[in-house]
Amino acid sequence: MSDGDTILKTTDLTKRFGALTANDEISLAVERGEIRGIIGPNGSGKTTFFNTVTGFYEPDGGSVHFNGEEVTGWEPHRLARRGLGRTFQIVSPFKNMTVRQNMLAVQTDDGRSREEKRERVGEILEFLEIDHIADNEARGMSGGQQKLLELGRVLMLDPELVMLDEPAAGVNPALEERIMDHIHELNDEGTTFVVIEHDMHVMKTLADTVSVFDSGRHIAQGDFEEVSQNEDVRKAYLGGTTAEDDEVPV
Amino acid sequence: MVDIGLFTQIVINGLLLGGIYVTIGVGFSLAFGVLEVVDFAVGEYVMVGAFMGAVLAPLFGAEGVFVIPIVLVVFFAVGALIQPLIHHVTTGDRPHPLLMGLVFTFGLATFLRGSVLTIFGPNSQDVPSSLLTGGIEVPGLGTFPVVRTVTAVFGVTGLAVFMYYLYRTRGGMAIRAIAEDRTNARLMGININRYQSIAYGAYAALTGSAGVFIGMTFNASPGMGLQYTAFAFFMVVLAGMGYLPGVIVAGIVLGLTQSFTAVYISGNAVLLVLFAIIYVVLLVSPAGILGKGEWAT
Amino acid sequence: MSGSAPVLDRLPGDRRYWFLALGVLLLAWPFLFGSFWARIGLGALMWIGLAQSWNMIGGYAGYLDFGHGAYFGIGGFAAGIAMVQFGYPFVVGFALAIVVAAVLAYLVAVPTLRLTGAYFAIATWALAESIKQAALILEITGGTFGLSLPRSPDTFIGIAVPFAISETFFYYVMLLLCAATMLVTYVLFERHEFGYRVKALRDDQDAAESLGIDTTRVKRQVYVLSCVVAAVFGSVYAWYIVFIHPNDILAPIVTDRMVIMALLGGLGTLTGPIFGGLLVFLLQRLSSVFLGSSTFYLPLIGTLIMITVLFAPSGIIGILRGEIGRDDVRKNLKELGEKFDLL
Amino acid sequence: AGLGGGPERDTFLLGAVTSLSGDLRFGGGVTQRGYDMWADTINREQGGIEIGGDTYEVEVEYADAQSNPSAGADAASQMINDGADALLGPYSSNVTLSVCPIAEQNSIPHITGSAESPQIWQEGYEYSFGTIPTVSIIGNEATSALLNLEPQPESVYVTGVNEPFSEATAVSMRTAAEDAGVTVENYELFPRDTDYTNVVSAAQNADPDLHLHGGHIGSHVDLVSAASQLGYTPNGFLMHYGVNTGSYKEGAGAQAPYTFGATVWIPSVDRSGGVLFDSPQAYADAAEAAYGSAPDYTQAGSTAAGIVYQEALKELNAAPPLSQDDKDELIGILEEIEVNTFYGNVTFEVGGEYHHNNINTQTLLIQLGEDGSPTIVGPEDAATGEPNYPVPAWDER
Amino acid sequence: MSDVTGGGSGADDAADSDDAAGADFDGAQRTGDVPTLSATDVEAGYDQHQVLHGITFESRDGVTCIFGPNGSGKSTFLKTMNGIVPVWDGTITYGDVDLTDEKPEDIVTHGIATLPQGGGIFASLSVEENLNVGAFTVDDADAIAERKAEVLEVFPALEDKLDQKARELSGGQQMMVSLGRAMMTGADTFLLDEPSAGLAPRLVDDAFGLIERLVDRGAQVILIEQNVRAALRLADYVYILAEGEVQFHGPPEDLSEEDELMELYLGL
Ligand SMILES: Nc1ncnc2c1ncn2[C@@H]1O[C@H](COP(=O)(O)OP(=O)(O)OP(=O)(O)O)[C@@H](O)[C@H]1O
Ligand SMILES: Nc1ncnc2c1ncn2[C@@H]1O[C@H](COP(=O)(O)OP(=O)(O)OP(=O)(O)O)[C@@H](O)[C@H]1O
Ligand SMILES: [Mg+2]
Ligand SMILES: [Mg+2]
Repeated sequence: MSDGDTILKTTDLTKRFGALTANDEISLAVERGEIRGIIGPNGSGKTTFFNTVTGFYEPDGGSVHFNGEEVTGWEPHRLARRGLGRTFQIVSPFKNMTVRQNMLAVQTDDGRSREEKRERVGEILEFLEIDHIADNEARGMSGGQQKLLELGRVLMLDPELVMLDEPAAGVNPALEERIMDHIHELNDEGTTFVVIEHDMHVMKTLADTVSVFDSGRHIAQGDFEEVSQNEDVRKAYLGGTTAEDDEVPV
Repeated sequence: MVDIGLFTQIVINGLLLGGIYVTIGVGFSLAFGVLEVVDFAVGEYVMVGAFMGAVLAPLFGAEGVFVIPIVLVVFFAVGALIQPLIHHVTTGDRPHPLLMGLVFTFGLATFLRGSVLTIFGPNSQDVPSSLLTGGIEVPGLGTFPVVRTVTAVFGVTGLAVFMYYLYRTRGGMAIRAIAEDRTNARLMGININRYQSIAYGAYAALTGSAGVFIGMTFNASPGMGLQYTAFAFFMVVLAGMGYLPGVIVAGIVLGLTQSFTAVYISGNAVLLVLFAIIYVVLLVSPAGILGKGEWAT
Repeated sequence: MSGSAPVLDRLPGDRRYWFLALGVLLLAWPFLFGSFWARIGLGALMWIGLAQSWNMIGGYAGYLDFGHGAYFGIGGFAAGIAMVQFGYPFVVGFALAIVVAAVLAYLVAVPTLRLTGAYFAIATWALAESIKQAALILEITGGTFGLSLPRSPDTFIGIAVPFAISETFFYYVMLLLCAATMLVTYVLFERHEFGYRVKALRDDQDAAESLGIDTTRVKRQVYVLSCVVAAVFGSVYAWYIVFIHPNDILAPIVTDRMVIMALLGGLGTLTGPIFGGLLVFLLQRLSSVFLGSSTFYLPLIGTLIMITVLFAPSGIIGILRGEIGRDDVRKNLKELGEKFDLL
Repeated sequence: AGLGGGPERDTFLLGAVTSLSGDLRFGGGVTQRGYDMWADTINREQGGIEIGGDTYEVEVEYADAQSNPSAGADAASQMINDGADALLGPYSSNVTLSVCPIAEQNSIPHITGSAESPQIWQEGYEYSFGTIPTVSIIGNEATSALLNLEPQPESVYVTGVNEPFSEATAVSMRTAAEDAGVTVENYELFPRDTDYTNVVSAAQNADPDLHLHGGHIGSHVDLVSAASQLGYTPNGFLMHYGVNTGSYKEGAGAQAPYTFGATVWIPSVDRSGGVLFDSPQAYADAAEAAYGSAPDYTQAGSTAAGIVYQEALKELNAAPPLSQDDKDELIGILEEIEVNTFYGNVTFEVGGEYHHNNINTQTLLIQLGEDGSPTIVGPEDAATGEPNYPVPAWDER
Repeated sequence: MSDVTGGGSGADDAADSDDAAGADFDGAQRTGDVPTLSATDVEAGYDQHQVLHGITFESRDGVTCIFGPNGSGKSTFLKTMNGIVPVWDGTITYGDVDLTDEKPEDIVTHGIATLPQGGGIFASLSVEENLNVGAFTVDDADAIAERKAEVLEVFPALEDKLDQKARELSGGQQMMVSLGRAMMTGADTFLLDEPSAGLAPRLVDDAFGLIERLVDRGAQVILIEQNVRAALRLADYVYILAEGEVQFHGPPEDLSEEDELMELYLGL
């Protein structure tokens, strides 16, 4: 099925909404330890792919393997406890709880004691530099802080694979850098990432490999340079902008 | 053996009963669709309308029909003034806005029922009408009770007027925009307070006058509201919440179910069957039997 | 949160003494004030417990269960049927109430908890009404005649009860049950991580699911637990009141009261239902004392509910904690005034 | 607060539990007027009850049952707590059924002037009594009287509301018809909040000679308005309870005349009177003077309950407050008692399915006239007028 | 770099040819130059939580950009100008008109249109209805028809979609609808809150193209963006907000001298 290096593998994964085929036989394999980028026009099925892989949608066809095990149709919480973490395109903190409680709500099967769990919360908050607001209610946090909290919550799962849906959207460039640094750091420690992002600067900096979606299909894959030179990709997605144009016009 | 005369009469009864439900369902559906209010007070508006009929009809030569214009005006005004209160409790950063709305209107319902009970006592009162009496016999079909027929026509007309207003006028467009997003509607220059009040006022006016008709069909009693609240819920669940055209279908389904259950199964099972249908429809198709309601989250 | 110090923190002296005094008062209550007040006391305790049971699913988990009263009735009828139709002692009825409520709640939970918001509210309400209608038709529930339970049983779990089955006895049973309900709520929802999971799914179900929380299961657990608690109170109530009828113990007003009590007290808080339960129960029960033979208490309660929702959405507990001060009310009034701009 | 027994007092304290609020407030008010009527009259005219040469005034204290069994039980307990010598019962059977056990537990006499469900007496409570015959008797006797009218009906259609009192009524009507050998076309119960056109259409299709209906006033009103809307005219409608109340007349409006009903007492009935009031009419006049409304049989039965206490207490001959022994002795006296009142002769059954119910008062069949006032039309020995039978069709009125 | 300056002068060109552009775009309201939208010492916030600590701001011809970290109060400030968030202290004026205590529905009538974050289209209304709602404050049917024609000229892609429900459109088309809707108000000043967020790069280009077009027609645009690189290409004037205070304002050229600011707030 899959060799030891493939952490996530989908085969002909299909998801339909009525007449619309949001994911059309998507086959994609993510290697352990890489950072995989996913790009594609709005509505091309990126978020749907995340939802189908992580069990939020029942696929209409195809299969998902995680760590060599078939996990098609598993419930999200079961996958999460196996080490598959994800975030949402729209931030979704538990607004009526404190940051710390947000973290403690995370449920794992690893039999950690209460104290160990609390200790881990402290470590993660410190790592993300939001430990100073640990006991504030999440509702009062800025959008950026909420993004960090989301990442922090996922880390409580001790995930092997983390799927991030537009982690930099609406995020100020300074914070964007910080988030990218965190991702790199975690990646260095062995966590695999799949990242959806429209910001080509982020893509270029982060992704080892980029998969391109269009109209529900997986149309191309390669490193960032390769993909951004692809004519189809340019036409469908990048448009006139030269994505590599990093020059600041001032 | 099915008796054809009885059968057609049961169909007539069911359809006309459905017409009565339509009069309540229309406004309620509008209130839910536009204002996102699940209004527990709906049945009490019916009750208060019926009592206004009973109290005011003697002033018009014991004719309840003539009370309807007054009820329309009074309920519109009162509804327009209640709406801002409901808007207030369901917005802002309150926790559980939906519950707040439910409970607020529950308080309102208790207030209305208690007030009528305190003022008029527990007895039921006749809402007299000499225009709408007796029945029209159609040979081969059965009897159409006049008052019920007129009530059904009133309900369907109300629905048509609402539909026209909502989909063919500027005000209706504003109301639909508000339903979608209040803040953005304001940014388009829509005075949301005014249009929400118009919508709620229209709902209250229609429901209150439905009360007069219902009073003429049955009578006015302080305890009658609860069952109409129940029927209003039935209506929107079957119609699909906020989906106005579904109201007619829901009315027909409810009316026929009720009359056929009563006659061919058991009178005692009527409410059991109705409530069971609601429960099952919600589980199977939360967007109503036509599947076109708004699937709120 | 606004500045004014929470009322609860302003009690003079050590708080523990206050709690101790309260405990002693509760224990001595029937002996201090006699049987009538014992009845009032046990009624209040029961309603506090019921409000808390609703608060578990409605407040903590955020599922507006408008059919919760059905489980109170089911508990009552389970006990009643065991005692009347099968001649078992109460304790069997009590066990039956728990089992029946748990099984039914579980079966209901599976399909119904997929719905949310108003849909869940209406579905549970319709289900509760169906149950009431069924009870009115079925023979085993006594149909429209209801059930008269055997009178004055003088043993409990086979042991002779020294002071007979009197209101004093039931007062202590209710006190015990109410205290147990509070303890369970405190431990599960306030102390244990289970509580975080419940609140998490209330705030965002998908996010909770993605973080390893089996939301379906947690919801089910909360629902079944809260329903069983209601049924436990229902069974004891039936034993105490002796005559049960679907129009009384399965009436929608039972649910309505629980909701109002939890809301007025403060949703999703441990102590809210205590205050809300006390206030509403006493208002209702003692209204005749203050208002004579008038139904005036109805519009009064209605108005009270509306005012609370308008100006103190976090309930009595919010006021006691100092979350709602004069400034908030003023601001609220101002905002409300702006909404009256209709022309 | 305090324990039972209470302090010394020179009045008899009767605790009345009745629904002064809630759905049953109307009936609760009727019983309250009945009890007050008795207490006011005896205090005014005789200075109270004479015990061994002294007279002791009667005091009735009310507690609100809020139309709800649980509150009813609390209210009874409140009265006992306040040291009541005896209880006067609530309106409605459901509340009564929760008050009876309280009377039992506390061994205190309890007479109700209004609850009619047969269930209460089947329980065999030792401390509870009732002055109004159970509805299974009233419904049965009224139906029998109606079935005797000419032209003799051959078929009946029986309906009832699905609640205890109404079901018991409907059952008794059906039984009476079956016993008389009349065809029962259908027997059907339905919930209060149902639509009556379907009931009427089904009945119309069966085309019975008589329609018998058990329910409360609201359901009667709904039934006759649906009947008039659909033009359903059997030879007559018999409905119980309460067609001779103002409430029915108000609710049914133009449809009220010609309805048959059942009662055990109306002012025009010929009964000899006796203790406290000379005759039914004298009572009715006094009540009309006091409250501005004509009394019905519930009010009369409630006053009678007071009169029974008064006679029993005289026989007991113990000054208030009553000791527990006095109360127990009072029960024995009540079981034996026979009192001749404006309401009729009151005696209580002992044992059997009517234990402690006064079943001897004669049932009357009445019919409303054009103006809505009732006339006794049966049974023959009690009738004061001729029935309008068969009744005119709706469009011929 | 010269390109960008060219863009700026493009706006000036448009202003010069004001007569022509103004006449067919919006005959009724606009006479002279676009009034300046300005804020003086504005303080505002939510509940007890103050977000803005005295903001002074003035719109310029062309595009006035507002940058700043997340949570710095950019959206809040925008919402004080369109009336959604009440002003605690300070004033907001539009030319001679005091907007400080006006309600959003009234502010629109002065010629200020908002494009909320995400576009804020009415998804269940048709495209045409969306445009009509935009013209809600306009009573003159001819003016509405004229403007609609104008919008369709600018966004020809919408022509075939008029009867379609807005939710059935792609993200980019939805953005066109919201911009078109804003144009229907007859506004001279546009408040845009992150119009490019979440858009695919090609659509980001489209969105910025649209902004250029608005400017070409003589409108003033106040633009909040996190896509600082792209926005700077359009900017005629820049404000940087942090912690509810203005940290910098000036033409984009001056920004290059503020290395520390750029690093700290813009990550450049
Ligand atoms: N729950 C749903 N029901 C119906 N249609 C859906 C649902 N979720 C997504 N879609 C549709 O499926 C298609 C793919 O949507 P998806 O959210 O996966 O796109 P995306 O690639 O994530 O786009 P974006 O970059 O804008 O986030 C879209 O046309 C969308 O409208
Ligand atoms: N409705 C609200 N209620 C309470 N606080 C709010 C609300 N909206 C925003 N805030 C708070 O106000 C502050 C400023 O928010 P604002 O949305 O203005 O920031 P922003 O600069 O637009 O950030 P971003 O770039 O993330 O959109 C933040 O701390 C935020 O948490
Ligand atoms: Mg997406
Ligand atoms: Mg913002």
